[in-house]
Amino acid sequence: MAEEHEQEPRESLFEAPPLAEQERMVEAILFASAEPVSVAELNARMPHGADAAAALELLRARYEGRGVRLVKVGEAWAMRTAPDLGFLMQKETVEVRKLSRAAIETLAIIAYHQPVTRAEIEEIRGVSVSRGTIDQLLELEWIRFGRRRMTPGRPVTFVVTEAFLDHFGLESARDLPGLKELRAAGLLDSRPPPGAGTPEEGEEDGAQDDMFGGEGAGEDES
Amino acid sequence: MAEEHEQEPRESLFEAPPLAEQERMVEAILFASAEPVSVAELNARMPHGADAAAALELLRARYEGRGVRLVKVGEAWAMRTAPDLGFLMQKETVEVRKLSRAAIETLAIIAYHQPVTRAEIEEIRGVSVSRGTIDQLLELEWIRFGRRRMTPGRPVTFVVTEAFLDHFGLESARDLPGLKELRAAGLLDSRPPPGAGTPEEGEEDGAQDDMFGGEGAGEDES
Amino acid sequence: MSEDFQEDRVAPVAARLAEEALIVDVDGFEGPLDLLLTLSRTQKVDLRKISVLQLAEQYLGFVEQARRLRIELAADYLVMAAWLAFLKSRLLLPPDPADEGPSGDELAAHLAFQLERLAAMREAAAKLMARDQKGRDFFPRGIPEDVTRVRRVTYTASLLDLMQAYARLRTRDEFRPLVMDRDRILTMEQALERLRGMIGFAGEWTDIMCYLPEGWGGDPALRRSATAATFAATLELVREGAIEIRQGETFAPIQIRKRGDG
Repeated sequence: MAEEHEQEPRESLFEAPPLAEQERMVEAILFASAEPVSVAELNARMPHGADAAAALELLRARYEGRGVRLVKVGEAWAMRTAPDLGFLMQKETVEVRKLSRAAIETLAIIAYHQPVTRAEIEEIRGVSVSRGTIDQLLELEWIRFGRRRMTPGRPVTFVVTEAFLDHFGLESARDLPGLKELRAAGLLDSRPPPGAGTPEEGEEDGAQDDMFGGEGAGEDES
Repeated sequence: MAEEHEQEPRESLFEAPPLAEQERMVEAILFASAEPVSVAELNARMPHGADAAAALELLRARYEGRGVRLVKVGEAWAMRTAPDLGFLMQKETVEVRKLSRAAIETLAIIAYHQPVTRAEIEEIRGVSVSRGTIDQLLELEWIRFGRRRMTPGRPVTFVVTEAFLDHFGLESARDLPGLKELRAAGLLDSRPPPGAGTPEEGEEDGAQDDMFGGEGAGEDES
Repeated sequence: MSEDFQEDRVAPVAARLAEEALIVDVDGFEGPLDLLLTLSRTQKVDLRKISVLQLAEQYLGFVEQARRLRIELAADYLVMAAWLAFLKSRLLLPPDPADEGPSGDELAAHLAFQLERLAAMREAAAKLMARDQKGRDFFPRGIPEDVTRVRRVTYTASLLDLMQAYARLRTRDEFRPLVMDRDRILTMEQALERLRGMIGFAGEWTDIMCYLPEGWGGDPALRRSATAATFAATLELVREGAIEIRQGETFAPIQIRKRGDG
């Protein structure tokens, strides 16, 4: 300690921050850094005259026996959860992937048009819906089977689930913005599709009201 | 997972771990996660009988004044570096897309008036909300759709998200700077222009009071 | 009110310069309310005590000046000017007891409220942005822990992904109407084809309702569509000279039969 204080005036016009403060700095840097940080880099990032090695020693002692530890990785330092608590980390190991385009489109159609049959989904998407896509959405519990449609063949319909609403932060499927709102938010090209005039929009809105008015959506919310 | 269960075959027969141990567990979980973790999730991940809320209190006190702090975000908890050490973090600083004045004002209006419709935002700003402004805020995940307003046209409403609270270091939407003063001054009222039809406006008032009254703001974030 | 006029008259050079700056800067304003708020600042008073009458005159002066300088003002600026002129007359004239509408004072109070609210939201926005922000002033964990013991793959998507997917589908060039709409509609072509096959047997006058396809008579929506299509098809057949059509009176059954000489 005494040594350090004697060194300071020579090194800089400014005094280095107290060691306790340096310890806080090392703590924050190690916490936020995406990679282990070497002592040299710590010194470079901290105010002039700071002694990262000393601060690291203090910090290491402080975290002794805690849920988090200071570990040395090669020549650098990092913070890690205590190994005996690894079993608590299961949740962090979930690998999250983006849904495929086919799946997200299928999901969108179900959300907007529920209850909807597979044939209807294919009609809207213009391509056939693979079994895997529906299975994936079922497995995610974002969709489930609705009532059978009272048309020839009595096809099953699909509707979205509570888990879907939960994931997308919606209070109900009714809160999904309509086409007009999507357009207003700039999510939709404002130019109507070729060959389709304004009635198209009215028709769609009608279809949507119809569908939200009907049994399908209401059922889900209850 | 299986392993853990084998270690503690009859969890409920054992006493919950000592509070100091629970504190370590909460520390490890929060430390490992970049996202806020709710008390419910903490309890779900910790051994049976643990009391995450009590452990959190201890932990919060322990980190008082450190380089890393325990902060509350909505109903969840997270560890964040102390704001006074931000200057050390140039390396970690993420380039934030510069928000336009319109976007900033729109965000503030949504935060203070939530749930709020697009028409209400326009009424307050005196100009139409430009294409892309809402889009940008949605993309940042700072706002989301709330419940539809039960007025003619059933317009969608917007509310702020937990990510918004996290970004601005707010515990809840009630902690927005100056909220109380604004409310006391009546500046958050939805005051209809004189001579305008009253019935629907009345309903709007109701919705708004509801939201800031009690459960509303908190509920949205949970 | 007389006070307001006086204030106006003693407007210092600085204020006049400010007004000229406004003209040059007209593009910088976000609409009439923003402009009014800026103008109100020249009154240098609490927004609650603002003189709306004076503000209206300032605004009208601004619009007048813009016109003189041949600056094109957007329609909403002119709408506001017209409204403020109306408000001004209401404020200056004694109230007409027969008039049912809101009084000038009520309208003025509301405008003052709107300005105060906008100013308050601007201030709130500034306060919000001045807060410590994540990724700038404070930071989350840099290395979220990856304990590779249990690997479970899950899929995610944001609400924006969902909406964009839907938007993409609905704006594709080869837009198709919904099948739901289509399978509840009998087209005229379908009805015509059906009638052509059956008309050979219709020697007697027969109600066209007998020609509805099986299963389309129950559900009102289906019946409506089928009736309309069938009726349109009979008209087409009449035009071709294949059948005759008659209706005894308004709302009576419409009957058809094959043309005798056919």
